Amino acid sequence: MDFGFCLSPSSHVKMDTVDLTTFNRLKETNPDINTCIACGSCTATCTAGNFTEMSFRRILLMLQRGKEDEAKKMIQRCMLCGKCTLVCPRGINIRKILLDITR
Amino acid sequence: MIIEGKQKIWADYQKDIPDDHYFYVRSCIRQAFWPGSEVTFLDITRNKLGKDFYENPYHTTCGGIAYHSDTIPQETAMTIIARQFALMKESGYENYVCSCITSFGCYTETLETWHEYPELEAKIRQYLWDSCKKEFAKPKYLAHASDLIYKFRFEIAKQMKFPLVNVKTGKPLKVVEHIGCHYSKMFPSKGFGGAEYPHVLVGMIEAWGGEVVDYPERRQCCGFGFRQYFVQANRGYSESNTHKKFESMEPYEPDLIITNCPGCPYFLDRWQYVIAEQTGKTYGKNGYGIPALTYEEVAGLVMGYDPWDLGLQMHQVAIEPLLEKMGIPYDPKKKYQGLNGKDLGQPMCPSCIKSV
Amino acid sequence: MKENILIIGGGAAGMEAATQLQKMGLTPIIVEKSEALGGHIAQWDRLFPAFHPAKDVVDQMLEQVKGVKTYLNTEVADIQRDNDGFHAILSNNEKIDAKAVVLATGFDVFKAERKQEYGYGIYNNVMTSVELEKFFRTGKDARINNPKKIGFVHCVGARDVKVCNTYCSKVCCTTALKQACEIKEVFPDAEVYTFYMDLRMFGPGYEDLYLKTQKDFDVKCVRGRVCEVSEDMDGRLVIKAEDTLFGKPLKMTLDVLVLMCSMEKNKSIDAIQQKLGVANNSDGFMQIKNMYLGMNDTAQDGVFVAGACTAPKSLPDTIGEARSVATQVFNYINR
Amino acid sequence: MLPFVLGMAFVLTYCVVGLLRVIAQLPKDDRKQFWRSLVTPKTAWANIRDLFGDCLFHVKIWKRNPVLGYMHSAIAFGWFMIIVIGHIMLFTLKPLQNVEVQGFEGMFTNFYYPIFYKFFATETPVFAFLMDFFLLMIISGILIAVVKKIYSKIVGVKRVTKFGLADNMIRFALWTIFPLRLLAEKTNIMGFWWAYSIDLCIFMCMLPFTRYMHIPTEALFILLRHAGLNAREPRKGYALAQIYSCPSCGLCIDACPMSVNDKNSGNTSAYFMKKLRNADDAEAKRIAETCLMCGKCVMVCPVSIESCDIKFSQRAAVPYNINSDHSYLDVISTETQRSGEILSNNNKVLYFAGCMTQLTPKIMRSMKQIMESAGENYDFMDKDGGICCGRPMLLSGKTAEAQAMIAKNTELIKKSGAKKLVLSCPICYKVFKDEYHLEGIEIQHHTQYIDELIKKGKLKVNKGEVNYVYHDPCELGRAFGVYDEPREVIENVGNLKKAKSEKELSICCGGSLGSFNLTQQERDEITENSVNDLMFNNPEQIVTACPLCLKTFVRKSPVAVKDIAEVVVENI
Repeated sequence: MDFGFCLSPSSHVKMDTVDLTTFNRLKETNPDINTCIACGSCTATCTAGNFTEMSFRRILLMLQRGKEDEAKKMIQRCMLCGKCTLVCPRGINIRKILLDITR
Repeated sequence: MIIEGKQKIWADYQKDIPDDHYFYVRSCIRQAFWPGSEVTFLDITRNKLGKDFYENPYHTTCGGIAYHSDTIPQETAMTIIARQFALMKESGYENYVCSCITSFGCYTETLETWHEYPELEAKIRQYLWDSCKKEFAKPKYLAHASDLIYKFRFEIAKQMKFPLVNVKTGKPLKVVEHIGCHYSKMFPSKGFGGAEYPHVLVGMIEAWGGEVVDYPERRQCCGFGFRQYFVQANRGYSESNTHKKFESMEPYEPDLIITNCPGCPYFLDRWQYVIAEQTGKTYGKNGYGIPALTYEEVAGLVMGYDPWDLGLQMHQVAIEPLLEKMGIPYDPKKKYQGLNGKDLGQPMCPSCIKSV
Repeated sequence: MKENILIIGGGAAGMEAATQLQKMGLTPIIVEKSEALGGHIAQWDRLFPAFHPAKDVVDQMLEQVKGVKTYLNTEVADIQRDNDGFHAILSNNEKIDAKAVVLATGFDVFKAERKQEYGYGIYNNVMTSVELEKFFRTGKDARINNPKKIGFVHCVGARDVKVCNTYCSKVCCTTALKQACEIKEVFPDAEVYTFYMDLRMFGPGYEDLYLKTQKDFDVKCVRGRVCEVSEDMDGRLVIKAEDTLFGKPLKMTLDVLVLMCSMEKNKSIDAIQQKLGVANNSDGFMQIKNMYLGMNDTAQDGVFVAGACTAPKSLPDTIGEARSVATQVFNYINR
Repeated sequence: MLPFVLGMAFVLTYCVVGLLRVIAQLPKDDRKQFWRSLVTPKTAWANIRDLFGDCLFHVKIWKRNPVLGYMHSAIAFGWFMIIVIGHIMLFTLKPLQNVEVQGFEGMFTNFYYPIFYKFFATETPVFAFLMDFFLLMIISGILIAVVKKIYSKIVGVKRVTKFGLADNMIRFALWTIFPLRLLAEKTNIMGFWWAYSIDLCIFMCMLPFTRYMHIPTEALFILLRHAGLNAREPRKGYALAQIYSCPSCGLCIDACPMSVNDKNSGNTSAYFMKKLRNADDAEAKRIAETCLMCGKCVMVCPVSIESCDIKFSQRAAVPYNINSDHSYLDVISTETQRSGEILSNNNKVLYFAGCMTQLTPKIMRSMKQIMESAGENYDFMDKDGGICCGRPMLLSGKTAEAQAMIAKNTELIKKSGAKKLVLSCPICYKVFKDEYHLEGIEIQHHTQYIDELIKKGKLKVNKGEVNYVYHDPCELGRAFGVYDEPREVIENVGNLKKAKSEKELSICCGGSLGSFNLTQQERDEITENSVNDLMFNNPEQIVTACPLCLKTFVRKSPVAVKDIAEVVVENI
């Protein structure tokens, strides 16, 4: 029966069931992935971010919150220019991680 | 769960209200949704317990629905409320009890606002005089009708015929309690038991032999939300709230939901039908739903009122399995007969959830 | 002539102030309401940021304070002031005359049950940071049963108008990370989450601790305050918080939830404080004369303050204040 | 003498099959280009020159390290000469004094006659002298090799390639061939002759599976190289020829900036080629992505193996499971255009700062000042943040993905009406030179541009007293040989001190975008080493011509680090 409305999906991130395979795989080869302090420098300097929503900080979070597809969609914008890596105050090898996500 | 922790909080959140002489005001929508409830309340308090509950035919809506839908300004809502209080005073009462949780929230909010902003109170006093020529008054005590049933729960238990016990197994029924958001979430001190672990319905369940189910989404709103159910396109949000609650309570296999708000039992009841139609899922056993009753209906049931006199046929979710568990006799033929014996007509049979 | 200095409180501040005053040739007298010196720090297992055993520090302080006259299980029942100085009557009816009073009454731990939504005292597996510290010391706590997921909530009873505490309790952030590392040491396979609003790593080595927490201990820091806790059928805790960096609400099931309780002023001293004429700030802590140069002075000459009775403080802060209060008292006596 | 024949037959077959395989694997157009190159006089001459120069006389090793050059020539050239003279003796001094062939006659015997000929017993003085001379030469070469194996620093090599069992075995086999031969001839004990023959067989049979395969392959590689081919796949065709041509000599190990940390010397080209040869995909991939791509190994390679190109193709071979979407670039044309109206003036200079320069705004400011001072009609292309040049994408092996950026920048540049494009970033410079098609627009690095401005007299500078040292950015120096212009500019404004390693031997700053895997700490080690090299003559300031080098050096330099544009501005 069509009621003219339907159940809306929950906006909650259900941490108990989030699939962390990709994030854990990345963590093995890039242990520095854990050390992000969410300062947003990477996003602020991002060449692609000048024109799009591209944000490495968010990509990391997306992977930890089960939004791998969104993360990969965001990476499509990346030009791999490496500015993010240069500005990261925690010295995270961001360019490498971005590249590893695509594999 | 450490029950002593809860008991400590319950002891901290007890409010002082008298047990007699109340000016009773009705709810706008409950009379339509659950026509038996308010009648039962008055019958129990007046006739079974011998209390003085006065009802003035000139009382109106509290304005809450319009207020929460942003269609009238706060001053208007407050003036309506001031008129209600004036009626109470005129009728010679100083204790005010309302049947509706939204109203209870509005009254509490209004009284607290007047307390904090006396200039606003003065303004409303003027508005009331200008519009109705009535004398401004404030109740000495404000209560919600469920507060009184809570207060009388042991007296009701004394007259109890059918406790909240499964007659076949002898085990207490598992009861989910659902508190209307505006009961104590805004002003925790105004509700029995506070905001996080309200005792008002828990007390009734325990007094009448049931077992309380505390499940993870207990605090979650039923989804009534004025803005949500008024607009058809938004009703999905409303339904989703209810859905979330049922998903959370399902593993506990509750026999019954008891509520103290006009909207909650309505949505907890009707959305079960909608969810069943949309997803094919029912939350009771054998294709039935979980009955969501008002506290007056439950009080009436345990005291031995006829289920159909209580208006239980107004529930979408079939009540019969519960009646059978509690061992309450009922006449299936009378389910859809009016008080005058005339056939009320039967609702269309839903495709998923069992209605009989 | 040796002058008596009454020190109320035998915690870190009281002990250190007494040690220094004694070295200066004055006669400090400590009145401690509990059965032992040491205060809160004696209940602690290890100290941030370097996981130094608290016992080491306490033992050293106890050693130094050995010669100081100390009353245990004693409170100041009454105190009067005249031109000769202060005249205190203790709860054991002894009388003490002193030239100056040092209030080193410290703090109380916020009562976690006041944040009802966290269900402390209601849900089996909600505990406080103090209780976790006890677990580290004793290895025993019925709530900790090989947990797989552990959560820490920061700012419990701090930065929260709902409990009337608007201040930051200063040490809880660092303590939370320290404890997160420690619980990972005990249960290396457990997932540990901390729910913070800001991570205030204000001291030397604290930021390194943060990095260590992330890198070596794989502790997951989530920015967002836990707002609701409930229990599921298995007695595990279902928590709700918003990941404010991600902009979405989170829901997860935990085995243990640790509440990082804030410091509140020790209210048991209120009556004496009133008699001495020392007022409180809006945040409930004792009022000092001046935040910069008068942090040990009160509105009353001869009444001095040190340590966490004036604001939440770390141990090094407290020791520093205790040493500076000694100088202030010395100067006051020799004025 | 069966073992020798077997060995020889095996190695010849293997080489022929290998040759056919390499040629078959070449893409069609490459193959055509190859055939054509063989008959083109210019390349044919280069072929002949290098075949003799490299394969026989080892000119490049001599240039690089005379001791090693001698060692290598002694063994290889000495052996070659013994074979040649042996054959001459064979044809001139019959009957033979062969130990074995009595009783065996026929065509095969001719083949191995000289091998077992008692050369050293000859009585013809010329031959006797020559044979003794070359044998001595070989033995001396072997002696050096043994010494190098034991203590490499004596011959000026800090690190040598570490070999596996097979490589060590064949090396031992090589070392023992001539001593055995000598023993056999002197004692004439049959056992030694057998040992000698078996040794030869072992050497031949193992040859295809070890680094000594470079002996036959190098010739083919020289031909392919001169044909102007590019490695397109990491282990096929041209790349395969290069893989087998790598002698694992290890000269690149010391040259590699990563070797400053011994742990990382395993990431050098010698090992990369070895991993490819051994089909160790995972390691080859890892090394390819660790490399800084500074090109120094290519520069020092005695065989001229283009290992960076092979690393590129290796990177490209890793799948990129993302459909890059740079369609957002389409809409930004007007955005970037706002910084400059289209001018018809033909002298217009367009300056492209690039991503890295955005992080070093002082370079941009200096460029602006220089152009102002010189009275140039200029425009900044990415004043408000432009798009990437595409080089980093290319460096990741994503050729197709880089095209989106290249196309967009090309469009913007062409629209601007500029006649000259100036870049202050060598990373950009490389891609603009190599991949962009900007016909009619001159592309200059700012070192060249400033040099030109000074030479034309447009920019007047004062010579200051500061002692500078100049660091050659990899992608400007080794890639394009731009060594002189920056030095001339610096000499115009101050004193230029020499670094320890200059020009094509300059050491990468460590910040290169070429590497993905290096950690900050590993990069810092490289930077420190590079800074130390620059500080050799105690300069007062380090001058770079690359924003990335600048940012990198600043981390570790004891003295001020400046871009060339900055020091010019300071001296206007």
